[in-house]
Amino acid sequence: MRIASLIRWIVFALAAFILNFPVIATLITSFKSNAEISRNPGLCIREPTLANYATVFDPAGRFDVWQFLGNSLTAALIGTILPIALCFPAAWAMARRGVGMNVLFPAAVNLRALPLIVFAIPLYLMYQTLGLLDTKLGLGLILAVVNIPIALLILTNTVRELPYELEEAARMDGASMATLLFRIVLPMCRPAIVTVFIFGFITAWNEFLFGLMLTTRDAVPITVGASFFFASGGGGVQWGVAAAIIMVSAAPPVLLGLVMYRHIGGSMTGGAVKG
Amino acid sequence: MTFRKKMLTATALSALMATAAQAEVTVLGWPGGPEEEALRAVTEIYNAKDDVAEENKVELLFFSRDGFFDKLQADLAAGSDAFDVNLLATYSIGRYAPYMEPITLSGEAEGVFGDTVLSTMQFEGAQYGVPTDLSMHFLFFRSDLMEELMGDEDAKATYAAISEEYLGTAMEPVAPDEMTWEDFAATALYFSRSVNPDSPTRYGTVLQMKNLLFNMMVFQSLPRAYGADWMDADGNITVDSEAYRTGLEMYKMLYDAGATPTDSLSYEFPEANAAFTSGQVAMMVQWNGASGALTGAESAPMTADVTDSVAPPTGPEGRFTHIHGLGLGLNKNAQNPDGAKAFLEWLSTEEAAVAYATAGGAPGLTGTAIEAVAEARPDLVPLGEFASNYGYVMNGATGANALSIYELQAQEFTGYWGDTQSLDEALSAAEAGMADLLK
Amino acid sequence: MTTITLENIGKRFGTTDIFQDLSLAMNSGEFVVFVGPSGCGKSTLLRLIAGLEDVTSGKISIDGRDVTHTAPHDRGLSMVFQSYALYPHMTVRQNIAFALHTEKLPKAEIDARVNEAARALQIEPYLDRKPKALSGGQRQRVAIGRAIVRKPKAFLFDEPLSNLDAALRTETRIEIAELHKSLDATMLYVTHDQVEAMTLADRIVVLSGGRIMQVGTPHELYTAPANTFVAQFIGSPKMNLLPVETTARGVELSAGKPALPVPVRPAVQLGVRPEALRLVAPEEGLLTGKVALAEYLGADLSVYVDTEHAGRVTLRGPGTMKVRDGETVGLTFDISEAHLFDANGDAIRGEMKAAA
Amino acid sequence: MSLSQRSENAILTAPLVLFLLALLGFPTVLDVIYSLSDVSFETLRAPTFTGLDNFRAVLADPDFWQATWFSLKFAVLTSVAECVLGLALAIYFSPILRRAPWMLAILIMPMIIAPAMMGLMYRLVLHEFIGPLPNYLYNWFGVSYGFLTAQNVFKTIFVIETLQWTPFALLLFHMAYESIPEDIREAASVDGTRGWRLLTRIELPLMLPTLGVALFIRFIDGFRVFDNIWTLTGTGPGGSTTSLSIYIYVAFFRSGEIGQAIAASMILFAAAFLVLFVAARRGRGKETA
Repeated sequence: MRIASLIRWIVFALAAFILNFPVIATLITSFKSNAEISRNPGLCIREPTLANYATVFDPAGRFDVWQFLGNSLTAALIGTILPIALCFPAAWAMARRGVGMNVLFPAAVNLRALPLIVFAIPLYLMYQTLGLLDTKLGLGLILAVVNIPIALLILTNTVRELPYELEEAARMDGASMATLLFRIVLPMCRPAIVTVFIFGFITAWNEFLFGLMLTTRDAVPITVGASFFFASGGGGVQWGVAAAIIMVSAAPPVLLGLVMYRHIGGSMTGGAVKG
Repeated sequence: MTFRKKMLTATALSALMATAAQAEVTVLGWPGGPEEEALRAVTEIYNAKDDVAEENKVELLFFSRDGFFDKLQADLAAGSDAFDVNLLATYSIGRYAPYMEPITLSGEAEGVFGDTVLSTMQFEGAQYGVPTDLSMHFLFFRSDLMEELMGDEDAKATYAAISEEYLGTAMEPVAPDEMTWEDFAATALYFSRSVNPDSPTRYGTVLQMKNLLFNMMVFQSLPRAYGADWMDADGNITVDSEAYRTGLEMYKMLYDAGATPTDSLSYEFPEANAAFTSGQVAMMVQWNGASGALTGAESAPMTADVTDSVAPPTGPEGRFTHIHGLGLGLNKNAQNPDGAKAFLEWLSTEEAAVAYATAGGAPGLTGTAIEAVAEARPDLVPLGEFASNYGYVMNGATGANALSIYELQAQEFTGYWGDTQSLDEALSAAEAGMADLLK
Repeated sequence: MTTITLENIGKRFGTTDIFQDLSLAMNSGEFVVFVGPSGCGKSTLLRLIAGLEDVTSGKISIDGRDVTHTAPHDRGLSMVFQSYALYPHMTVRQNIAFALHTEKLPKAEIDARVNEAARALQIEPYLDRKPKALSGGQRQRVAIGRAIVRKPKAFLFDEPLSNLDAALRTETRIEIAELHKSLDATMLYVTHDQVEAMTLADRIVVLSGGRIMQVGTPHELYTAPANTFVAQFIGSPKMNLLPVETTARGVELSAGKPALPVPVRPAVQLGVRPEALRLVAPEEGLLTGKVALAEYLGADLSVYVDTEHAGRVTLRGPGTMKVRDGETVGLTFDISEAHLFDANGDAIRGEMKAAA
Repeated sequence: MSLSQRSENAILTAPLVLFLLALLGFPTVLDVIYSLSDVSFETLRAPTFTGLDNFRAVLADPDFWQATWFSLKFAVLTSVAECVLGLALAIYFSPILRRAPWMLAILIMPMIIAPAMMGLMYRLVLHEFIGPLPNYLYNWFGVSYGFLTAQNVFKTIFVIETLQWTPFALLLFHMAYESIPEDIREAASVDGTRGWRLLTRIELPLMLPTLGVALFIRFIDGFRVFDNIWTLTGTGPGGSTTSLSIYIYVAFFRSGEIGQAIAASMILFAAAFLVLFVAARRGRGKETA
């Protein structure tokens, strides 16, 4: 029994290491000087340095990384909160009254399977007309489209799982539609909404293609900004700096995932115990 | 949606949005390299001038190199006015010309750049841009290793044996500046451990073979030295030629023999530089833009001191380097065309060109201009020299579809190198595609 | 003080008719229990009255006012749900006060009412807890509290005790009965448990397959079931139904035994409750059989007898009674205790005077 | 249904409908027009109608079929590998995860990283001279393994994709496994069902619906893969890593064959819709069964 458990822990450590290997390797590289990277490509660091991060955040540097981060934050928040706001009432109507289950629901959910590149050029033309190009709002709106399928799916399923009697009780208590939705159903959907928010935020933050296409200067998100540091074809890539900016770009969603994980995990196990 | 509603929505939305920067003259430059640094430097000078009005000051804009041309094309085609002045390159002029306005250069321009360089920014007889940088290829090599090879009799014997085995004739090592492509191949093999276990380096060279258009430009100079061209005078596609076959087969032979890293099929500029600066590669053909990265003590601590460069190797038809210019031109939808024109005109003066060169750019200069920068930038002297002596542009490489042709070649040629198709298949596919694109 | 009347109610789900043409009147202050096996439509009936479901046809009135198309809340009823349906994200106090808030009552009034209900139900200590932190019985009280504070015209209970354990169920049942007395309110109560129905109800409505089988006081249902369904549904162990033949002599249980009086309609079944049967010597019995099993219940003894003519028959006697397994016994009963049913299962009543 | 409920339904769903129409309605119309037109970047605003030519061209293009085959193969192999691995790990690690739930966070980290960044990371990690992995391979075993040669590149991106998304499957299976009621396991163990038999006869059948969901989602995402392959190998030697999404992107931006690119995406959309429709039907069928 002891040995089996020991082996299990070893396998676990190994799996964790292999799954996270690229992250670990990049993290280590980000603490190496250029000289050390070319001399010592291994996983140990002889002279750790923060110089790469200093370069990334250098206020006099070529790019304003804080602005990229701010853009990503704003756009990702719009792209996460908006779908929740739009999908929650619709999800209730779908789950409880079957509204739009024939067309709207499948159409919206199937968006997930569609490569959204398809809409790139027409969207570009439309954004230009509306003055949405290179704005955080514009980027946020398209990120919202990206997140709608998962938001709608999760919220619809969640509402369907809620005990219907609670809503009947609320109707007996004289709750209006708005009260019912926002005072009764919404609070009970909170774990699901947190889940949607976290998944959505991570997806929005990590989105690359639309950031590349629809922003130029004012609204460039960090994933695209990071690729600026990865410029190729010209003066040479500084691999250490590139590694550092990748880590900076990956840090917010990873931290969010790690911190909020407990929250999700708690609600999951809670649900399981209740059966 | 009626027009009025549309306007209302647009107004409402723009009111919602962050205040758009009141751009003066917005310039979209080539990011990430010495070109960017140089552009920043001259912009500072320009903006400090007394006679430049506040609303004509220049603001710079950069985005990623990854997909740069794709995005620029989409922006231009959609009629973007996010920038007044944008980057253009010799091989993309044809593609971008419909969305740009020809410009007038300063009177000094001809004396500063010379006709050859100015012509890299011309399309159908009109001047579309100010040439800022000249891009070509150098042969970068490890002078220490080359000297050692030239002075060691045992090494020469090994060299002869290797060249006999792989190239059919016993050869003697020659200095890099006198190399033919055959010598290049023999030297690359000699310095590869898979061929010569005693080699001081793991690989003789590093070829950039990723399926990417820029890599095709690096490759072109090899077949060109054997007389390759895209079209003959009558407009027939001539890619299926002995010259291309020789070049393609040489790459393949080197790759299969292990003279270039196993993963070269996924290598582009940064990977190749990283390989070279690790000290495990004896030589490579690379863009002149890599000079700084390969010879800087900071970026190449192990090899900077012993790295030298010459023009690419020679062949039966001569010595060639693929050449193209980068420049800046005027967007048709510019919001401030007059301010942009003024800036572009100034950019073509000697004052600007010298400042640009001094700040790290790589303009092709002649006359008094090159004399003025010769001390600060000795590497620019051979650049101009190389450009006029060895520079070439393939017949058809400034057409609207030049980029697509490079894409196509990249697709087919890498397929041959990667063993997913035969040489004949690759060439006939390239020929068919090119015929379509060059119509 | 509220009367509720249903007139010709019909309800259809898809193509399935749950009710057709159902009418019922509930009097002011009355405790009415809907009882029946699962699927009989009793919960649906309650929900129609509550307004949670729309009727397909017919009319519902409360105190003479037509509420057929009135929203649930405006019918002035409150309901206690099977699962209690407490809002999990609100404290007990918020749960109880929720309806009062939607009515926009003044805060002082809300507090007063909540406190009053809490005191009455002895849930004051838990007012600031969430439902999750309460036991089943406590949740049940909160659910009732939520119903009380609204001072409704009538209370609707949907199997409110089914989630409680046996001891708590009895206790709460008594509390509900006391509540009814103290509030003097009209209460409609759905259950499948006949003990709850018998103990709580002023009147019981027995439902089966969407039809009302009988409406009456517990005593009426027990002593004068209208049909075999009610006869067997009410009472435990359930009433024995014995096959009979109606001849000119009267109703005969089996050949050679004395016949019972002649009913006005031919009877095919005779019902007799287990407690009405008596054990006698085999030759004296109207029926004879062998004892299959005797269950000792303390005060009572249930004896299962396999008879020759009527199959298995159950008898209930005092716990002191002595029988042996396998013993042959005779069974008899007073004629006045017998119920006769015709071929449709309907009771034949009051016409058994002419004895042969 | 009463009128008020109808208008309520309209109010509830209108924001979503209007938003989707506003953001995707116009682009869709334009896409339909483009797919039926001869259009290039020069003629974006004035396409000429050519009927179904674009669709014909796409269906006749061997590269399209190669990309389709690539995507299909990639999606099937990765989704199966991810689910098998995720399922095995979820069950094998369940004692650990039950005792220390936060350990799960370590395992699911890869799926939180942007796939585009993941591709960039592997460019560094797999590089022969600056990447740790080839470095150790060479120093310890004297091997220069070409991870991205034409012969190995598929295996490599298969492994990369699998490593990034196995955690997704693992997470789903972990949740499903933990939600199996304990009394079912107890009942089984009273019956003398334990270990492997418990797993195959009791637990796995109970997790079957989750397996379906996980396979399906991973299949969809594998089929439309773009970011990580794009940043790592682009189209690959001889186009060997061209997924359908990459094919569309290249046709669109690189080759300027806009009509053809959009026609290809329409075909993809139709295929996806069909698959989802069938899946939804079957799902619904099961629910009612």
